[in-house]
Amino acid sequence: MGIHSYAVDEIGHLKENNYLNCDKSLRSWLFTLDHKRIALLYLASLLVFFFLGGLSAIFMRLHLYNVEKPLLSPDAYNVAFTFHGVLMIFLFIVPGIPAVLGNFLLPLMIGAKDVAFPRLNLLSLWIYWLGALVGIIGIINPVWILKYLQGSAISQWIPLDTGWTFYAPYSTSTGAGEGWGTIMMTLAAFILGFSSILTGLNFMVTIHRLRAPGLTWFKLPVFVWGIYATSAIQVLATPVVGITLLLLIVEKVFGIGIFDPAKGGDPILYQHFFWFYSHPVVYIMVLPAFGIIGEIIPVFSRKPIFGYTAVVFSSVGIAVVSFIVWAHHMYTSGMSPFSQAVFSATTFAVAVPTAIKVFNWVSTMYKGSIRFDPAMLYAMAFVFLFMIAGTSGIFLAVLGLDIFYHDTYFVVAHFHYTIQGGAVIGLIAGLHFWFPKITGRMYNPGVAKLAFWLIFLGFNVTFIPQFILGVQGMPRRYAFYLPEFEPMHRLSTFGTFFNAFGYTLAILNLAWSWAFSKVKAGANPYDALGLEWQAPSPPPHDNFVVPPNVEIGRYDYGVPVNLVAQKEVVRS
Amino acid sequence: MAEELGHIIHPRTFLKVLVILLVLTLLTVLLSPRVSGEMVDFGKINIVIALSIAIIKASLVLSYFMHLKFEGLWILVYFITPVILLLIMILGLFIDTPVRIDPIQPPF
Amino acid sequence: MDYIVPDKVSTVADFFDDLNLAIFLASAFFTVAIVGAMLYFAFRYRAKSSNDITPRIEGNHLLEIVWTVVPTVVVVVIAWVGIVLREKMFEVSPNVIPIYVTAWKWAWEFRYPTGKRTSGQNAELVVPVNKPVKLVIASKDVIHSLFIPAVRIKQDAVPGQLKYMTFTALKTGEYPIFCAEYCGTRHSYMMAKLRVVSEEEFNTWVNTIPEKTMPKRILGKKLYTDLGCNACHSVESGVNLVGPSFYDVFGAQRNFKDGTSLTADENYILESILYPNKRVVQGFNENVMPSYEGRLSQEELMALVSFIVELKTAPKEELVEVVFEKDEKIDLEKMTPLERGKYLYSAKGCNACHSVDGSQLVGPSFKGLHGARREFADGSSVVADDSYIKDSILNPNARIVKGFVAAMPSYQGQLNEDDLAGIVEFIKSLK
Amino acid sequence: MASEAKTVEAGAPPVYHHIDPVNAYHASKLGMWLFLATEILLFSVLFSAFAVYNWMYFEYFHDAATKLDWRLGAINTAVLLFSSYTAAVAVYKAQISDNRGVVINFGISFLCGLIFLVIKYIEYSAKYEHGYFPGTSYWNSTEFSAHYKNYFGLYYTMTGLHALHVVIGMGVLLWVIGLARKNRFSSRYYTPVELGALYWHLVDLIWIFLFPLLYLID
Repeated sequence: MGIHSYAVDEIGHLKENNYLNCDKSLRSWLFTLDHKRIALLYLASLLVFFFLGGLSAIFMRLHLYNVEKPLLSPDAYNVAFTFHGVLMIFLFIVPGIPAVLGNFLLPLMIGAKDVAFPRLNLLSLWIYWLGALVGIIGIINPVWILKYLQGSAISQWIPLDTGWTFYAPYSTSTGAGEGWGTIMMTLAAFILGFSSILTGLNFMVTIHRLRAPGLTWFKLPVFVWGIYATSAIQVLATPVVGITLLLLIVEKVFGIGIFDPAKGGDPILYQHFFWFYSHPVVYIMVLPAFGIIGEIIPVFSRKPIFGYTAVVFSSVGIAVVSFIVWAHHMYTSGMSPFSQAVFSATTFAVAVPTAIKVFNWVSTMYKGSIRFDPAMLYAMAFVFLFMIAGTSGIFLAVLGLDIFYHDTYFVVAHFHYTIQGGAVIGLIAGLHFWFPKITGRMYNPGVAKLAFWLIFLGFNVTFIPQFILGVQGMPRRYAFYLPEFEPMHRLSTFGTFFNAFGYTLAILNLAWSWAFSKVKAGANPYDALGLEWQAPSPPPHDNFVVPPNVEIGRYDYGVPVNLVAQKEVVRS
Repeated sequence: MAEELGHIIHPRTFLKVLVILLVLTLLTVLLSPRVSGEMVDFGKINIVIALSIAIIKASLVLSYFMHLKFEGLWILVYFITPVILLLIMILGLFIDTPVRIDPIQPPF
Repeated sequence: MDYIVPDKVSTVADFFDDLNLAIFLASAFFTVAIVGAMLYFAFRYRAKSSNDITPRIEGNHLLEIVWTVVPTVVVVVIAWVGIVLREKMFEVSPNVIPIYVTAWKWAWEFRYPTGKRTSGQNAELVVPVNKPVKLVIASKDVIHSLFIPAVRIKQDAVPGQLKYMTFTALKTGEYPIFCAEYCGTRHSYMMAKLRVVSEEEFNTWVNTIPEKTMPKRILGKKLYTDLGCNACHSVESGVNLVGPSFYDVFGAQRNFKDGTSLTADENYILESILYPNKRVVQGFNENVMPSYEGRLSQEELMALVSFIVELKTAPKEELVEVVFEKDEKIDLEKMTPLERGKYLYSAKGCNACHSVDGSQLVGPSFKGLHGARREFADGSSVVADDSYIKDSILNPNARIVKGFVAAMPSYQGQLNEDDLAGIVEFIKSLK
Repeated sequence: MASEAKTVEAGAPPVYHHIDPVNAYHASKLGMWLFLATEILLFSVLFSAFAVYNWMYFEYFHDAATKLDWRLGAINTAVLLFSSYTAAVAVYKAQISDNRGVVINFGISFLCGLIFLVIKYIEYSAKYEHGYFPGTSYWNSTEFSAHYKNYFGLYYTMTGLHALHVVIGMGVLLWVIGLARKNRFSSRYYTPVELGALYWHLVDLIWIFLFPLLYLID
């Protein structure tokens, strides 16, 4: 099975027989075992759900623009925010970076030919699609359509309106569609949980067993450490929500009273189990983004990452601490005062590693030679947005303040800054940075920068007003509000369009450049160091034409000999 | 070649472990007040006894039947972590549920 | 920041706002410092040529130690202050006025030890100024959350458990109360008012309880119209509207759809108010009457039952006066059509089945009805104009809109031309 | 294109393009232990829910537990322990390339699993006659408190989920027996046997903790 003969041209571009055009049949795509193709299939499905989720967000913001002449009825608004929450979290951002960039880059970055269990990787993709299908059915709730056609009153059967948290008494007693909607959606979340567990398991074993010879643990790129920490959380946290949602289904079907207070259960117990998973899940979303930013800034500052061990230990530290803080989502739910104090204290243990990471990124840029490539613009915007996200998190971690700020728009703004400002901007930055490696072409930087500024301004104009709404005391998930909240809502809706248009422009720019751009990208367009840049772009099925040279340190910028050595590797 | 793969344990040791496990099960049953009446009823400590015997049995099954004693460090870590998370979860619940004092029932 | 922050009403509000401002300034300082440093580095060290020589800095142990210890110290201090603030928020002072708060799907209810009760749309938490108050919070169905921004405190109402919240109001005035935990369709309309009043005004308010002074039967009569029973149950013998007439209920033999039958006594009347669909009399359809469980206090239920029981024995003129007393006093002619329609909307009990804010009760909502296309069960459809509205008031069962039950009584002979015009005007105004 | 595992001759490990056989064995074992971790976490939620309710409503759970028949529980524990023993012996047989030994031992384990399920069925049907149903809505008498009914709700959920895992474990055993009959294994390749045995040991491990907690608590 020796190495195929690949026609790698002088700049490291592989025209024929790369992983994209080595076998063009549909069957080879749907049943591929190649981690790179699976990454692209994930990317395609994620973007569909990203735009669907975004669409429901736009409907909500339009409705909130003027509540006197409402666009949606209260029921429809509840369905819209559930749709937005469930789609964006379960179907877009949780698989998000690990499934797309993790799948594509992990084997490349550690010098392996593929992930440890390729068939398991394909199984995770298929389970993800199955979960998405069950989820969409759960949300649209065909029982509702059937009964509506048979001419029954609309209001008794509405699609899922429990919010992405499925809180116990509401989701078990009433629930949408006489329980149909809730059962289907919790089943979908359970199935998607499986896909997440199997991906995490796959990546952890890959990092353990398939590292190139000589690549010790502390020579691994920061992104790989981020993926390792994320996979650990995926494997250890997702089963908990899986069984909790299963208990919800069992409770609705058999009438067992574990969470339902009418039958002797304790709804706060449901919140404990739910948030035991749902706090670590926000770190599943953001840790890979930390990894990506930790890769981009050194490349465009031509300087090694500042304090590599500190960054690595803070990633692992966040993963460990994320399991002991879950109840800071439940301060006002009636927990005992002692546990509130304990969880408030542990929550601050999470703030310190995040701060260390930000300090390290900024110090990496000290005395560097900085180029403003679009990916670098996103990385710098990430630092700014995450400073706001981190500090607003401090507000919510303080026990006294959270009693006021819990379930207000302050929380909405905080988690949009962490998830959208953090994970989504991280994903877009990663897609721009590794675009030449994925597609073998360069994207149009001008349009990319325009899209960046649209996203950056639109995002801030949308969510800074929501911080102010939070301070004013406007509760979240409201379809109607008092007049004093109106100006901020109007400003926020005004910003949503720029945000939405920015994302569409960024994604279209990448898609258009992949299809039509004439500029061929070499193996190493940014003269970066790292194993993935030693493979031709787009890489062949077995990733490397020449066995990767591990001796070149990943962050040894400033040492000219390495760059020259790097160039030889690709061509020989 | 075979040695590189996994550690081999002779069925004789498995038989010894099985006997110990059956004896421990018998012990658990005898020590529970439900079975042998008031003689062994020490109140709350019974649960501790039953659980500790179960932990001993589990560690026997783990180390011999599942070869955990002869595995690498990482497999041990992968087994210990969920157990620690179980303890964290129980601790997190127990500082809230039993300690929660609700105000009095209104008069009407 | 003061014009954004809601007014400071409770003793805790100052401590809260100071901590809030302190953390805001600290975060702003750190953000500006770090982002400023980043931007400065970005422009100061711009790439001059493609292969600049950059120093090989791997890290700096001293700096890393400093920026680990400093945030830890800052964060520990903030955490400790936060816990102190929470203790102050929930610290119950000795002589405190207990108020019992009950939340149910989409309304609050405040009950005072003296028996005073306010609930539903006009729910009002009246509190004396400078006196500590303790709210004992319970919920009837799902998790709600009593949130009073002016007092800076929020506490979930968990069904099956009792939670408490306490504060001392310093400033008189009216402040909004929200429900902060998502609880269903009308979660955003589940609001109430906190009214802080002087000591004397509070004492008079708490002790004026209409229910206590009136005889049970009169209170029953007031509820009979307030709750909209008059829309479906008449008080003349033999006149069955949507539901059976109240006049001939007590003591009569009632045979039900499931074949069983019993003589109507107080318990049967009480049960059919709380669980109407348990036993439905033959000739009437089920799933029409909403359950009033949890919405009426004990006295109110007793008053309603005694009103129905004593309908036969009560003196005729008190009864007659009871029902139509509202018409004589208010001269309909002098009102404008809109006011007339609005008055008749509640007087005639339309409010029991048709809402005005778009939410779904027994019948379609009046909001946006005029001018909308109405599809009927038999497939035909028409645009709702004046004649259609008048026609469906006089003989409602001729054309039933898809998805509704034929449950509306006909108002033939009870409303004259001007009444109808008034009602149409009122519906038109509900765009 | 995908380099499917082509079995060259009996007992030889499958050949993959991205990983050598010895590494594949260790990787599979590492992956299996991770999967066992998720199973432990799955049951840890049920254990902590049971612990919390047992602490809060001790009297109800105590009298409800008396309704269980601890003798059947004890027999089940013995049955599962024995099946765990034969599964471990099967791994040894595979390590010395004795495919027939694997078939016999896993067969015994499979039978023990069957016995376990039969005993479970007897227990469940005995409870149905007495009227102890999983859901609170099925109970005919109303004088039982909700917490008393919840004990049975938790009992059925925990033992039901465990029984489901026993069924899955038996499926895995059957699949490995099928391969062993085609004497697929040898001292150079016995990964499926080891992974099947690991899963079966986990199922036994869970029951070791379930038995005292459910049947013998006071």
